[in-house]
Amino acid sequence: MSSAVDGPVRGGDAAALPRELLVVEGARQIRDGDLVIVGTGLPLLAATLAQKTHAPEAKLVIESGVMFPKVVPTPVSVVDPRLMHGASRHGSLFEALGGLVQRGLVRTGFLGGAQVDEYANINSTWVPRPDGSQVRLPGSGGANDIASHCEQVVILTNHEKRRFPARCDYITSPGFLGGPGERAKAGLGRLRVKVVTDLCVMEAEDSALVVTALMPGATAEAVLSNTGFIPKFRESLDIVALPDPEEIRLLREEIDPACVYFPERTRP
Amino acid sequence: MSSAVDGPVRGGDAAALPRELLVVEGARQIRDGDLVIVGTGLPLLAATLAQKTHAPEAKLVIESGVMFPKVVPTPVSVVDPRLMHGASRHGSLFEALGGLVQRGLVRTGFLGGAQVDEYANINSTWVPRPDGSQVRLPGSGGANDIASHCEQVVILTNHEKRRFPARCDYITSPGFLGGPGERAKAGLGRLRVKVVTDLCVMEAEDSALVVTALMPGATAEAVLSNTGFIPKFRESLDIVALPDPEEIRLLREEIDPACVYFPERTRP
Amino acid sequence: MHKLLTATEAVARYVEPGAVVGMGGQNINRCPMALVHEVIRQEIGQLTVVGCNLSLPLDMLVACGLVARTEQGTGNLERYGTLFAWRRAVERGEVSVGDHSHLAMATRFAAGALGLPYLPTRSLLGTDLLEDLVTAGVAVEAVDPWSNRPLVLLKAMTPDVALIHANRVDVSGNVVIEGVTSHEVDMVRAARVTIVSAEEVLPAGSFADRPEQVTIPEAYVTAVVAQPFGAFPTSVYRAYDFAEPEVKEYQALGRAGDDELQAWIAANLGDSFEDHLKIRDASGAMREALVAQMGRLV
Amino acid sequence: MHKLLTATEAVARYVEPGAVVGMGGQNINRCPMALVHEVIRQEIGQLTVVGCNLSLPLDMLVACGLVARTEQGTGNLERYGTLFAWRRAVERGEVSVGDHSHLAMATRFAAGALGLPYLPTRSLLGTDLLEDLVTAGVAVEAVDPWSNRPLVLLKAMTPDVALIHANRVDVSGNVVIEGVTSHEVDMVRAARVTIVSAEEVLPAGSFADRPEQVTIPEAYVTAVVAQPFGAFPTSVYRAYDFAEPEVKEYQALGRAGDDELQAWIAANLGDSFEDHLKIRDASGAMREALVAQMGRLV
Repeated sequence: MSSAVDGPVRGGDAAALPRELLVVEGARQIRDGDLVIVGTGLPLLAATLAQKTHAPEAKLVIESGVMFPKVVPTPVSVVDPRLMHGASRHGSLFEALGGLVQRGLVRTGFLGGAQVDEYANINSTWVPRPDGSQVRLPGSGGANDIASHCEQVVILTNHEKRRFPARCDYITSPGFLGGPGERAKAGLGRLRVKVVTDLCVMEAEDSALVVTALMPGATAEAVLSNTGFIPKFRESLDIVALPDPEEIRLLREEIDPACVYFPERTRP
Repeated sequence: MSSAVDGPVRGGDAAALPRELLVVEGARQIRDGDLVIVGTGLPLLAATLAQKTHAPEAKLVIESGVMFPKVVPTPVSVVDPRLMHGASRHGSLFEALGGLVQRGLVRTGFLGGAQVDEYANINSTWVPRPDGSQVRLPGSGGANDIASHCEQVVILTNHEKRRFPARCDYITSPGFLGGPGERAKAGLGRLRVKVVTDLCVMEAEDSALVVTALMPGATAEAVLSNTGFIPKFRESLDIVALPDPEEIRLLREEIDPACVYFPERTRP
Repeated sequence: MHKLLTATEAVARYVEPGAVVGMGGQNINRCPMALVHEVIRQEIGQLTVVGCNLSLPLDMLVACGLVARTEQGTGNLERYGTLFAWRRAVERGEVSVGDHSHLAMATRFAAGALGLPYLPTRSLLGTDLLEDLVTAGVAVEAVDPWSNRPLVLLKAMTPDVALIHANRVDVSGNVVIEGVTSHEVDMVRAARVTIVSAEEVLPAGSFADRPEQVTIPEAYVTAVVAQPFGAFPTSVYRAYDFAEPEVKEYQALGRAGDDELQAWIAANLGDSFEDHLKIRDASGAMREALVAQMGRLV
Repeated sequence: MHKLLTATEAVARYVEPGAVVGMGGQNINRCPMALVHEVIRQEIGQLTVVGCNLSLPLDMLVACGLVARTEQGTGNLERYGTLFAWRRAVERGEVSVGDHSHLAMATRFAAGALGLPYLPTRSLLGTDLLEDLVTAGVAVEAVDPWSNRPLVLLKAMTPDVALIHANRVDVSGNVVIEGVTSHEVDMVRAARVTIVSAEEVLPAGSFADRPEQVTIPEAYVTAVVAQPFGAFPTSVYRAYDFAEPEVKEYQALGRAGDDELQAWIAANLGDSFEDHLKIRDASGAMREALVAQMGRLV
């Protein structure tokens, strides 16, 4: 995996790593009081960071059936005991994905995927090898359910060309399918998508992804050359705000102190 | 309510009351190992008697969500704490009626009703007054579900003409609907029905009710004159066996010692 | 978030005239009497009351003229007889009724709980019950595309507000119910708003060491009300038995007529549920006996 | 009824070649390792393995050539990577796959649990996932008759035999699971036969004073197997943490190739699960540490 912006990014007093900035920008997508469904990895770090900063009343839902846990660093699985601690309820997948997500009570979901296409569709099922054979991926899990029922989907990912094809080789989880209006036609509700990469932020709402902000130090050219389609750029491009030192401190000291998800970070 | 056979019936050493015989004959319909769904009243007494005699492995299911309780005398409601005691699980209506009854795991159900017609359909919703207005009854409860999904339905009732019309004024719970084949046509599974009254036993399986046995001391004439349709009689009519003294003792001393369901019985 | 309100506040804020009210409890167990008394005190009317078995609290609401419609599996008190006020109001055509089987009601709540427009059932087939539900627009006859066998689709039931009484709740709204839960969990999950009264209200996080034992998580609970004996005269499993003499007294009045019921309710409602409990059981001896009675059963 | 058997007896009696096996557990939690080891020991093959997330036990079965098909939501070990044996077998076309979303699988189990031919979902719409499920004959596109909006009907999934591992079970088959239950409760209720292994097997009636806390009642359980650390190297909530070094070692071998995996399994399987535990953790120190680790988390 290559990252177009490799070095540390200066933010307040601390030098934020590119992937730390991804997490911080992810956290900013969570509104106080939101129910948020996350797996593990950077999305969980982002959601935990949001709870510790601007969204103390944001609540986590984990697809395995955990509702509203108090996360102990650092869970590596949706059934990790560190992710079951202090919860409101330990229930079932059906309760979490049916009773909360499909029921429409979970506003925001974080997703990943091998491919995210121009219309924000996600592929996590299989991708082709150069020789035409298939690479088998893990599959949907709760991703299809989250993309079908949440109001807002946030995707945190490295910005690589192969990750952003014009069209997914397989649509596991629906963004806007073939284009505007298709989601409604398929019977799906409204959705906003925000893709946060180490280069930029892209957004879509019943549309193709539009670049709305650049990461500090990133350029439009870098975005274009690392994207498999030609994204529109919003006229007034924002620059993603740097983390403040407290956010970096929280991430490093409280949220992932053992660097489980930051092998590139060595603790002092 | 009138009963065609009023006095005590001599059985072994004890004089069984007609309604006690009803309960004993009801108990005989339960096979060891059966799951049995019952409400309160005589059916519960019958099921408890079966457990204490020939069917120690018969298990009770209560529609409120109680599975496999150890009954404490004498419950008056499906949510009576006396009916929740020592259970395998306290769950929900959906678990009991969906997860066990509709799932096909409960072989036998006991039902009552204001009307039972020639094809064993049951009405517990409303009946007409002589002036044509309606008497509102309690409604189906779990009865429709039990009659739809159990293999065997047992009805314990007084034998009165108004209770046995040719056709129910309203079909709340399905027996054989309009006649042979109609149950399958409606999408319902196979069913055997046994009606036990103070006069006789009637049975049906994709057919009209047929009198197969008489209560001790009862006559075919009494059955005919207290039934709103003309039932067939099986060629070789059985006489219902009298309870043995132990059954009567269990009923009186252990199962309903306070005569909650036997106001006509005064304890010695 | 702290959700503790008084019954007066919770009902005033969340129960509106004309609302579809999901009724907790069943027969003589865990009926939300304190909350329903408050609805009566505030005279919130034109209600549609829905549940599986509807019993005492429904009959009181009907006796007070606050109910326009019911949708249920049964309306009765089992051994203690029919619901007399409801029966009369239905027979007079003042209260309309949607009759279901208990599984049918549970299925409609489950559909709402899962965010689905309907769920199928194999109950109801072939009966007048089905015909009436189809006419009422809440059931559709369909065919299983795999077997071509008939089944029934039942429209989701999503109450405007659910009222339940529980053993315990924390101030965030995590509910612990002991004994059976009848139709309540899915009803609450399907409802837009839920008010939970409980014997005990505990600090936030009180159940966080045993989250499996939380019957209904806070995600579904809007307001929490503290009311010991809040289900009286019905029972709360492991806390107190139901008060048979009270149920019998109510039923005797119900049998006598609507005027008798209304007079009794007016004389006994009091200014608060605590007040009501004092009117019915000034010394507390009855409640003590019910607690002792339950103690012998569990 | 007393249902206690050895793992050997239970698997021999109830897992047949070609069976549809409902797999308990998820990722690194409460996988039925002892029961799956026994399936491997008895070389019961041509299995269709179904679950929501399939992880370590599936991969071992695949590595041993015992799996013909899987139906699942995901096949992976999250942070510890893909299931290498499964992935290779799928890519070679040796194992066929039915891909679902997790809610779709949970919905299929729920349909089976309720005795229904199907349940609807509003997931899957518009995707290739749906197209493939329609082609496979387990999904049908339909329309909500009330709103005319599209939805998906999913065929009931009713495993021939479900395998789960639990914290506790009594000899009658009443199961107590701590922590999340993933898809397991409905899968068990849908299955024709269920084998439960547990950390502790208790006398009949052990949970009868708190029946609300029984996760799965005996009505659904066919056989009970006593096996402490029966989920090792995956975790059992409140009992022991998962063994990360064991998972990593397995995954390193998985990445290396099928031969490496098979050699490891052959060398470590032992004659019984107790034997296996001794091979992996002769002194018991690892297990002690996992217990201590969990103790610090709950």
